[in-house]
Amino acid sequence: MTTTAVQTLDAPRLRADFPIFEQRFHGKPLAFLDSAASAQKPRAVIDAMSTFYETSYANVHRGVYQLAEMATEALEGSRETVRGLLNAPSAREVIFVRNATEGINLVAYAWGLSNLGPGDLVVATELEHHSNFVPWQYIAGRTGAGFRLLPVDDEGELQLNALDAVAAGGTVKVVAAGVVSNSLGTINPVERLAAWAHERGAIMVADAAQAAPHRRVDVQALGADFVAISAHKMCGPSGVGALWGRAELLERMEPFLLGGHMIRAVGDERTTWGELPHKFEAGTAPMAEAVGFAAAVDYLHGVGFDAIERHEHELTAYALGRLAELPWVTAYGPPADRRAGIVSFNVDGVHPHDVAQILDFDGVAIRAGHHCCQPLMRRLGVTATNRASFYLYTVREEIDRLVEGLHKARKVLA
Amino acid sequence: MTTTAVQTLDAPRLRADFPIFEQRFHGKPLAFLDSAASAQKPRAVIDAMSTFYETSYANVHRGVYQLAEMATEALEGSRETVRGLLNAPSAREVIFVRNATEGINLVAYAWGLSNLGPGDLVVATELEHHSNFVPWQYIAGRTGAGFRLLPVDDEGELQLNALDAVAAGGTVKVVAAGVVSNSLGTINPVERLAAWAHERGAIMVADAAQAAPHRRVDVQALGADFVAISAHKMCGPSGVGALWGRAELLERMEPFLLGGHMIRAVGDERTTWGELPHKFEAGTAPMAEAVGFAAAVDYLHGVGFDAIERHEHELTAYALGRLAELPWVTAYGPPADRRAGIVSFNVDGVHPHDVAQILDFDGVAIRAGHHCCQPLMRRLGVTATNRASFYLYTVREEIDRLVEGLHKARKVLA
Amino acid sequence: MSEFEQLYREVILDHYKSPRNFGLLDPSDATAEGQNPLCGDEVTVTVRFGEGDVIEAVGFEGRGCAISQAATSMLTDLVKGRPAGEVAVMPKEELLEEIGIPLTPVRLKCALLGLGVLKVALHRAKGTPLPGEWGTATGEISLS
Amino acid sequence: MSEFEQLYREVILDHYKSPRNFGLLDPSDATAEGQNPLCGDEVTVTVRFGEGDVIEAVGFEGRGCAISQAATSMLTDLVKGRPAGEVAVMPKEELLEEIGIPLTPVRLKCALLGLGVLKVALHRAKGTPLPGEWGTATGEISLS
Ligand SMILES: Cc1ncc(COP(=O)(O)O)c(C=O)c1O
Ligand SMILES: Cc1ncc(COP(=O)(O)O)c(C=O)c1O
Repeated sequence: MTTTAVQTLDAPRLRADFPIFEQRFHGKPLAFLDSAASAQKPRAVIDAMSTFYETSYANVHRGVYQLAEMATEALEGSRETVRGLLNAPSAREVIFVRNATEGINLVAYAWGLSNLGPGDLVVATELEHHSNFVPWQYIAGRTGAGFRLLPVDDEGELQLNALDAVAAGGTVKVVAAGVVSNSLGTINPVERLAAWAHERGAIMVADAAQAAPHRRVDVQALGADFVAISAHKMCGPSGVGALWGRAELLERMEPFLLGGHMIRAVGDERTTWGELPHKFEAGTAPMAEAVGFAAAVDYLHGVGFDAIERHEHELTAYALGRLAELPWVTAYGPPADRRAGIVSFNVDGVHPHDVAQILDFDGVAIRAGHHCCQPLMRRLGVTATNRASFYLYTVREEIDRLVEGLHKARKVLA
Repeated sequence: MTTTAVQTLDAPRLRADFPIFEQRFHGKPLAFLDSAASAQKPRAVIDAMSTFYETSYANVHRGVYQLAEMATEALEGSRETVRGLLNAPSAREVIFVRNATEGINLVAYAWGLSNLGPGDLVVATELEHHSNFVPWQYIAGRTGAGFRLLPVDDEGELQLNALDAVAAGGTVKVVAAGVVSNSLGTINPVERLAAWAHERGAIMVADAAQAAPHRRVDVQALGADFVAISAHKMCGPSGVGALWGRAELLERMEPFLLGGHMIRAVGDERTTWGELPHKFEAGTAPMAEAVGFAAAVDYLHGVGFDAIERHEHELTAYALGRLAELPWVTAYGPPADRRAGIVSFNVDGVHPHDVAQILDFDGVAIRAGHHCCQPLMRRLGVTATNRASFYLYTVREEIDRLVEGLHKARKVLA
Repeated sequence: MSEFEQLYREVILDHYKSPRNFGLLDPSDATAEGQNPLCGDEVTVTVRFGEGDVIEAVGFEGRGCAISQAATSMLTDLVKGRPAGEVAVMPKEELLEEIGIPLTPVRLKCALLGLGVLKVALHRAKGTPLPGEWGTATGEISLS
Repeated sequence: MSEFEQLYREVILDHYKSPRNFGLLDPSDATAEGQNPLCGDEVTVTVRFGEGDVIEAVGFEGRGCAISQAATSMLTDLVKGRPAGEVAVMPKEELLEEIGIPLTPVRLKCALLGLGVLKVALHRAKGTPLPGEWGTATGEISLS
């Protein structure tokens, strides 16, 4: 970091930007501790989309009239904003998708179906979200390639020294790893995985869905070949995400979704594909959603990623400290300084569903379940955990309310 | 029809529901004659989404807390609304997708990759939008199946008597046809194509993207197996559409996109799939978009599909009449009583781009190009056409302004 | 009564902490197992029949939240001594009335997991109708 | 001047209605063909070289809108007598200045189609640099 002044944020003030907090739940102010599932939206994002529909809406790209030009500029301006967010070399490499899941599927299908076969290996991690796990398992299965898992240690950190053993007996073609674990908050050394992948001629697919809301994600610094994110986790709308891919790879790949807009010339016998990024964007784009996405990125830049990261670290350290005071609580994952703002834990003798339900009665929203990480749950020896996750609008008192609720859950149910 | 009173609509009054018309373009009121590309949005739709974000937003399905329950109810309530729109037997059969294009790709990949092979045939029509053409051509190519086209006659109507010849020498497995042509407005006899497909054990895939905005689409009456629509063409938001499919087929199919939410149990070796519709909805759903979609459907029901259809027929007949007065204009497609509110034409000696540009200077927005129908353009012997398309907010004077503009274009350029 | 007290009322807590008919029957005439994919809850149900298709004994095991465990416990009490054919078409409302607490769609899945699994066990042994759709609101219960 | 008169000013209409260097050269030293996939516009360009890599003659054919046809016509006038190496790196601004009308992103594609195709022809014959990215605003020009 080259900043001289320490960037900080004023969470109570930022909360005022988010209409959802004007409401009470069960008579209490909302302590929204489930941002890892999806973040709340500031008014600027909601309004950007309304304004787009009210003043600049038309189908993009092919229209000659002014309204279509305005809509096209809005969409392509948003692409440029997302390019900047990811520090991608070119906006041609930024593909709008519905969500990170679709982005990863795009790579698994369009790259995997043509490049994987018997004897090849896809290596994913035990920490992966199902969205960077099941597509690879499935496409590996379809193509006859092997599917292997890089294990984690007891703190939920990747065991890099197991890499060569995992790869034994096959040709590694894909390494798939999340930048930040959505269950444990673990920050993974994707740069090192990418280097290892590239030594073997494999591609590195980084799932940054959980990283991009909270930290700078620089695709060039990561060294990955593909990076997927979702807008809805970073104060943006549902229905849009982005896949970044290296132009050389995207250009050589077959397309994924076929249809309007992604073509060059459609023959009765054969069709040729359009240029990047259009080749991968079939049909009408999520236009208003892209505009909302860009508004969210602008909002986050306004707050500052360094400030967000620092704020979440403080909250995480505080939460882990408070949970450590409770001998009947088991917390999972690495220490605060090696994780993002996510805390997973269990209360002895109380099912997470009941914990979450009892917290809800006090207006505290957390997630309970497997967090789309069943392989990790098996590794931890549980079927489910409670997960509290923090964002720029989270304040310390919300963590105190969480801890209070845990006492209550234990009293009633354990 | 069993209605006794004739349903009519008051287009000038409805225009007031659409904020876009409050603006002037090139100093003129907006004559938006490009609804076939994408429709404008009433305030009710824009507000439904804003309200959702402001009051009920959270990630759906897995959350135990109240906000997540509210969001889930909003999403699933929207699914029920779309089920009603299509008269689908069950909401389990309604899958939210980004757009009609993705819906058709879902079928082409998930059904096609496992059920097509050498000796099999996919039959599409010469009228098809690229979105119901290129996916089939591509998947047929990947699987070794043949791809054949059902020709149209000079009026742009399907030549059903050519069906058996088209199918000669192969086993028809898929018939893919639009319900309404987006280029010519032709209303296709999908019921008869479906019967023909089913006689041969083939599936019928109906692209209703251009029909659903303008007419009742009853999937049971159509007799199709899959029906795809896009919200943005029917006053709904971008970023969402729906695929309806018969439960028996959906249940037997492999999934398409893989990831969070669509699973039952994720094993290190093998994963099992969730129940319908979840099996086909990987990752975070387009939640706010689904809410906007349902608001659009409610809005259209409020206006009345019979009234919309009648209104568009009147406009189409009027437009075709006015164009017929101009000997230097060639109009394509069937007579007004056999088409929806779409009119494609060319001005002798003037490229459609120039026509559209000159019209734009008078605030008249039409589309110029191949309308994602290059095969049809070849059949018509042109590279592009002008297309004016109408919707519930279109008024007669806009067609007069269109005709005025054509005179001007001819004067300057022909 | 607060919402909290309504949901976790005495009888629910009692069934949760001291479940009736807990443990699998061995031998048994019918068995089935199911999970709720939303949260990983699991229930296994075993049944022994008496004369005809009368349910003589039921035993269950599972991991899950208070609602799912208590509801399954209550269910076992409710169906003992009744014919399989009758239980197979038992409306979910009957069980929900017994549980007697207001449930949101997600918690409804928890409460009805055991009933679905039981109906599958009966179907396997006696060919009774399978449970229909359990509603699409929050994902289906998966059976295995 | 109205927007209309700006876009369709006299010189554009003149080049559109009487395009310079229209028709393909035969024989030619270099040729390329391109389409604008957004609207189906097509242009074919042929080039004959004089001494060294000097462009001695250019000929084109195409179907398209007034802007694309006029721009290609103007382009051919602009490049005759200049070395291929110089034309290959000619900034698009030079042509746009010659055209001299304000263009929206979509119409920009129309105006630049011919230039892109010419640069490909030069590349094929002389190994000069290919045109870079033409911007992603509205879809790329496709070359064949
Ligand atoms: C007949 C038809 N099919 C398919 C589509 C594709 O719709 P979308 O781009 O929303 O997927 C369109 C619209 O462009 C259409 O008119
Ligand atoms: C690490 C990670 N990857 C992928 C996803 C999937 O994101 P989406 O559902 O938006 O596709 C999530 C969010 O659930 C996530 O946390």
